[in-house]
Amino acid sequence: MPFKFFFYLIALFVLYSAYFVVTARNLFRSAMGLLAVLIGIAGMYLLLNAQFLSAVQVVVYIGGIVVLMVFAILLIADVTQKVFEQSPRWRQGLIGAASLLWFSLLAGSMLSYRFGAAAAAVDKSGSIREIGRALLSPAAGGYALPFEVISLLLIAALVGAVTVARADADNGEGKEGKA
Amino acid sequence: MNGPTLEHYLVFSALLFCIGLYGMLTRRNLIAMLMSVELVLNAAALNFVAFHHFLFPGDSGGAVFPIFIIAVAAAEAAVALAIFIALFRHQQHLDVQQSDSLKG
Amino acid sequence: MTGHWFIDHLWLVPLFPFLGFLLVGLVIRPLGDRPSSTVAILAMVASAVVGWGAAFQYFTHHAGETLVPWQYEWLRFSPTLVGNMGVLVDDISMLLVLVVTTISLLIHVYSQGYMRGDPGYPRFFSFLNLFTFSMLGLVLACSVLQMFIFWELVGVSSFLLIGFYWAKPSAVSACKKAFIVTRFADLGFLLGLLMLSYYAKGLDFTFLTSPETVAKLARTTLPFLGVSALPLSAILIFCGAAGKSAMFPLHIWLPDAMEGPTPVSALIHAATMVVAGVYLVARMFPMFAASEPAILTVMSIGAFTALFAAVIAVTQFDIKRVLAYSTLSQLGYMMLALGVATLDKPLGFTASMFHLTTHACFKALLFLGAGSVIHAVHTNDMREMGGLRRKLPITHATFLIACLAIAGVPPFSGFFSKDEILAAAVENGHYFVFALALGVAGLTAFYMFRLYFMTFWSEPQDHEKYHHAHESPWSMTSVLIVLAVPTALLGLVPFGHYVHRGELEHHGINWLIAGPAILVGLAGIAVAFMLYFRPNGLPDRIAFAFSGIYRVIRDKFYIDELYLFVTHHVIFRYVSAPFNWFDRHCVDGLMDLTAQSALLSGRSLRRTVTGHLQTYLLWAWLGSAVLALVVWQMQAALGWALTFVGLGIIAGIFAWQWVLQLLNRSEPLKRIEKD
Amino acid sequence: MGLLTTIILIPLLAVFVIVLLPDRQKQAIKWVALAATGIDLGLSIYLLVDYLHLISGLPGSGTSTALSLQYVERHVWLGRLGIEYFLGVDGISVLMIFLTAVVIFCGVCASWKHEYRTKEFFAFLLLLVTGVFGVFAAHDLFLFFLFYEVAVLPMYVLIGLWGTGPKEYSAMKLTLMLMGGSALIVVGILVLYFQAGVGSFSMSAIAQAKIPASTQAWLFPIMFFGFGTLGGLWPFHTWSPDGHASAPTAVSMLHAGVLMKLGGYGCLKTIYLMPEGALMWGTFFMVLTTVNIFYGALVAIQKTDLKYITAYSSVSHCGLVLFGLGTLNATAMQGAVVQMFAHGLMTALFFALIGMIYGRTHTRYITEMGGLFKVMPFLGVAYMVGGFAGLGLPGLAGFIAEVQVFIGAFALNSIGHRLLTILVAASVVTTAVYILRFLTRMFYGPLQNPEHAKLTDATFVERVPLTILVFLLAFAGMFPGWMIRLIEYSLAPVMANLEQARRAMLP
Repeated sequence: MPFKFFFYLIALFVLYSAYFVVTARNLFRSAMGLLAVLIGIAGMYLLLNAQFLSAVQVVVYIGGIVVLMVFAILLIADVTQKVFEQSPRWRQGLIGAASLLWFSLLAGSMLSYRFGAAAAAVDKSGSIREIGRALLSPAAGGYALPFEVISLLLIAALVGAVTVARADADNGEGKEGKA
Repeated sequence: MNGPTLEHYLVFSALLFCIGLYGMLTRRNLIAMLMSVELVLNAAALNFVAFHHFLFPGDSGGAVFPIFIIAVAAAEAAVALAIFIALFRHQQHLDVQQSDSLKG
Repeated sequence: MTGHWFIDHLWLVPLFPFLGFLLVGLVIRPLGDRPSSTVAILAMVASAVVGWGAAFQYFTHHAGETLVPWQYEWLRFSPTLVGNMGVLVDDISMLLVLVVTTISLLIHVYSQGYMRGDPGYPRFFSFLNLFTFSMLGLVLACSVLQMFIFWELVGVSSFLLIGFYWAKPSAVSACKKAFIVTRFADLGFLLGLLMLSYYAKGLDFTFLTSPETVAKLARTTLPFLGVSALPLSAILIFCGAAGKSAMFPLHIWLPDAMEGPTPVSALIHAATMVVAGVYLVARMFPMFAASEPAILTVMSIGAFTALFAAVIAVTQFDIKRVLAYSTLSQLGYMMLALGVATLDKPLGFTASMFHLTTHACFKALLFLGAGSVIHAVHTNDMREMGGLRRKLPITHATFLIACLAIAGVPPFSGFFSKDEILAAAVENGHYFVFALALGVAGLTAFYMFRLYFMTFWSEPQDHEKYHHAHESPWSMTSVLIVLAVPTALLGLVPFGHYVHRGELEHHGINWLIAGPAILVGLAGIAVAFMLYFRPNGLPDRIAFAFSGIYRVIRDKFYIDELYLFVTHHVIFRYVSAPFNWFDRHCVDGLMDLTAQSALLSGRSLRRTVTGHLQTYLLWAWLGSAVLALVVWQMQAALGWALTFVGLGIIAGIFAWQWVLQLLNRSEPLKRIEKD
Repeated sequence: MGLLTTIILIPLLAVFVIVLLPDRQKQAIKWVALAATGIDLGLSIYLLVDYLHLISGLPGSGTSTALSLQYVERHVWLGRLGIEYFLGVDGISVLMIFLTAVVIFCGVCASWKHEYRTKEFFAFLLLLVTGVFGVFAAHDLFLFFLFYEVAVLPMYVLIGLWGTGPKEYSAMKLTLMLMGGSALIVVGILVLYFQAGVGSFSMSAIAQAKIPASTQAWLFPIMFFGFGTLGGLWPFHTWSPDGHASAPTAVSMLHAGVLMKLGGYGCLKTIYLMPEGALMWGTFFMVLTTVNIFYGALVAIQKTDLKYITAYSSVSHCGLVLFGLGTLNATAMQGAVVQMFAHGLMTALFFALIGMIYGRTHTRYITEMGGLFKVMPFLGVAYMVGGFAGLGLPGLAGFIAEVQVFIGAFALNSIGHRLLTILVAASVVTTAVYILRFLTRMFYGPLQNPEHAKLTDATFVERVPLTILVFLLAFAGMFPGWMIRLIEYSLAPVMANLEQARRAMLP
């Protein structure tokens, strides 16, 4: 019962925040909404007995990505300028209806499908030890290769981000200098 | 068990996904779109964990995958934001519905 | 292997001139004139020595035999069909080796003087060597394939030599004409060769002319036309022969070929190459003789050409052209002689070969004499000559001998060979041909003496030219004298003894035939004497009286114009040009249309590329929805229906935009200007 | 590393070296290219001689339907799909590799004066050659196709960047049409792979697996058209005139001289793989190629641009290759292969000469030339030899090919085939007409343009390729025995395959 209660509590919190993310007129508020969503999801992970993921979620997502976004927002826009351009009403309505339809389709299909019974094994793979073992195991079923690939990807992204921002920064400086 | 079942999580993530989708299609600011994308990604990651928890607790795949998702999301955010900043410097706004220089 | 050195090494005969060609053309040419001509002449001397030696050994030890002392497999078409290269030795090939090596050697010597100072001197000698090589290869050919190969090579060396003065436009068009007309004729030869390769399954002459092969060919009925393979292949091969020997209607190239240097005209277009056609028919004589239509074709075309060319020769004023038409006429004579021969009564064969030999001598002499005259007065036009006998005594004397020979006056060589041809016609009952040949003999005597009197007697017409005229150098006149000897005496050789097919009954001279021939010849000379010995207005008055027909004859019956019309207008303008148009506009247009339709569809599809991120997202979403519906098959019918509706909507959008595109085609598609 | 791999890799190696060299070192770049192609030429001559030595004394490979390959190199590459790195040559491939080596060597010599973006030019040129060598050496269909694409694609850049005239249009047209052809080929290769069901792309294995006749009936024309497009098959030949006219000298040489041979070579392999299909469609393609031959020659009569003339003569001559193949007769197919060799040398010679003459007169229109013998006798003589080879003069290589094709085609036992043969044979006259037309127009007659009197004859570097090509044309024309030996030996399995199919198709 308490689990279910917590679930509903978190779910409502997350959905409300998510709604806030996609509707808020102020970009900064949106970001705060995203923050709330991510915290909620981290809670969900706890409910699902995935403590490590939950921690990762908080550290990387909230501590990394959201902060990055906030910085970007601060760089780009004047936060005090509250109103952002919104899509026209008809578009919002249309897309909202389509999204609802899509949701009903998804939910319907999920509910109508009979998932098999859970395996009886005790869920301990959410533990750090298990995940670490899986991530670094080169044997079949291990994720050593994807792990390495993702590290490459991160480096590439890092370098890419620096390059994109800097190359333009040069131009920007030049422009500013002229201006 | 009287805790939330798999279906609870699935329906929840479906709803989150659709909100994200709605956001992606209606927000005009690129950063806001990116945030909507994060919602969608989170919904998907949650699904992984839920399936892992309820159906395949023995297999570590469901637990590992969200980590990859988070990593990819981080990379994506880094690059995307760098591009946004560059773009903003270039055209002084981030309105997707005004940007159509790739028009055919 | 016969054990006779010269016969066994007969392949040296063509090889020497070939080496001479390569040496002179590639190595010695820059060294100057004198070394070039020396090397070329040395090559010819070596070749002639071997040739004469082989001929001597053949006629003394192997007379009448057919030998293949040397051959090798040159090109294997299939395990059963092989194209051989080699040397075929029999009476006619030896005869031709004698003629070709001798005349070619003499003309090499003559050219030393004639071509002196010409910027293309070394080139000329290397070409001459090339030609001699090709001609000897042709003469010695052991298979019809080899014959064809050297046939073409002869054609190309003729092309090169006619176009020797390549900067002169008339020479250029003449060499082109010669090559293309003979090439056209060679197509017939080639098709004949193909037929033989298929029906006879062999290409060697010894095999093709054997009675078994001929009989087999005669028995083979073609799947179409219903005739047997023999006459058709023989006639096709005769096409090639007619082209090379300039038989009507393929004669048009020969008079124009006189644009080449005069020694070339003497060597190629009088003595040797043009008789290749006669030689080819003689070589395949058993095939022709076994087929009535083929041999009749040879005879009638030969007879007609003899008459036709003689008539034209009467009206020409260019000294070399008269000789060219005379050559045509005499070649017609030789063909005619072959045409009247049969396997039972093969006198015509011998007569033809005999006439070929004597003609080679006297016609070469005539051309060289004409060359000497041209060398002296620097014009080809007989109307500007006259009275030259005092200036050019040696030329005059030798020229007279040659004229007497061609006119058939005994005891000069032409009399005997011509008589033999007439006898052969009578022997086989071709009285009409006999009458015609007799008439041609008269015409021949007339136009030759017309030429002779106008050039050497009469009065000098152009005094400046007359005064500058002088006798040619020794290298030229010596050749004239040397050639005059066989021209005068060759008739006394018992020719039929050496060259014959089957057994000859006819020996000696039948005065019933020879008498009229002599009379006709003398009559021709007499008429020429009356009209042209002294300048008078008579020829002009006659020409005026028959002005219509005279003009037609003088303009060679407008056959050149006809050809020109067909090639330039019909083929170039009405066949080739439409093809060109078709290719650029229809075939290529089709390709361009394909490309343009892709462009067009691209243009309409680009409307879907709005540049708006969210549009793409929407499309992606819709697409995944359609996919998901299909994959899930929640309710199969509903899924499919929705899918089709979705696809229909997409197609509708595209179609609408296509229509829009068609309605306002703002800019026409750019088409690049092409050739 | 085997000989074949070496031959393929040397140009590739040279590409890397050239890419690493600085832009300004033009001379060094050219020397690298020349050295690489020179070494390849040497190796290919060794290959040719050694191969001839190898098969001397052997009987024609008789009734065996497997190509008897030499210098085999076989390594598993993508094992699960049965794709192998499988090289091996038969006599025809040896001949073609030799041709390629000769043409590219001459091509590099002929572009010695190349100045604009030299580095990229030679890099692409050598890359292309790598592909060509690979195609002729490959025995695995996948590898074959891979190299085929490597050979075709650089052409777009080469024409588009260094071409003349409407080069973008021509390059695009050429590439698109050839890509269309390769689309058909890739479909064909995949169908063959799956239908054969032997889990291998090896040609011999597929040929022995016997593709069902019903499949061959539709697949054969697809593949034949695919390769035929590159081989200049009517009506898919129109890329050739535009493409060749726009391409720079060396590229034209290579493209007309070698790449069009890939088409013929591919068609030959198609016949080998699908004999039943070949029997069903042979006559159809004979008709198309007759159009090719006759029509190419007729159109060439009309053209005044040298490159167009040569391109249409290529259409005509390559038609003879495909015609010979279409007859399915051993003699004619021999002739077709000889024609590939002869035409390769001949067009390479033509395009090299056109490049040199254009470099001097700055015009390609024969109407603006005349009397050039006076100023450039060497080029004139070389052009004459090429022209004579083109019109099938005995003693030069073209004749060997023509007479074999004619004799072989005439041996087909039906009136229709005979008539086609006669028509094709008649094209020798048309060919003579256009060849003499441009030869005499360019070189004979008085000097047309007084400016031309100042022009110079060929330099030493230019004489090298011309001499090589002329020599080979004459050598192959006078001593054809060795070619016939090579071809006969390698055609025997194809003929055995056809014979089996013929027997199987009899009721």
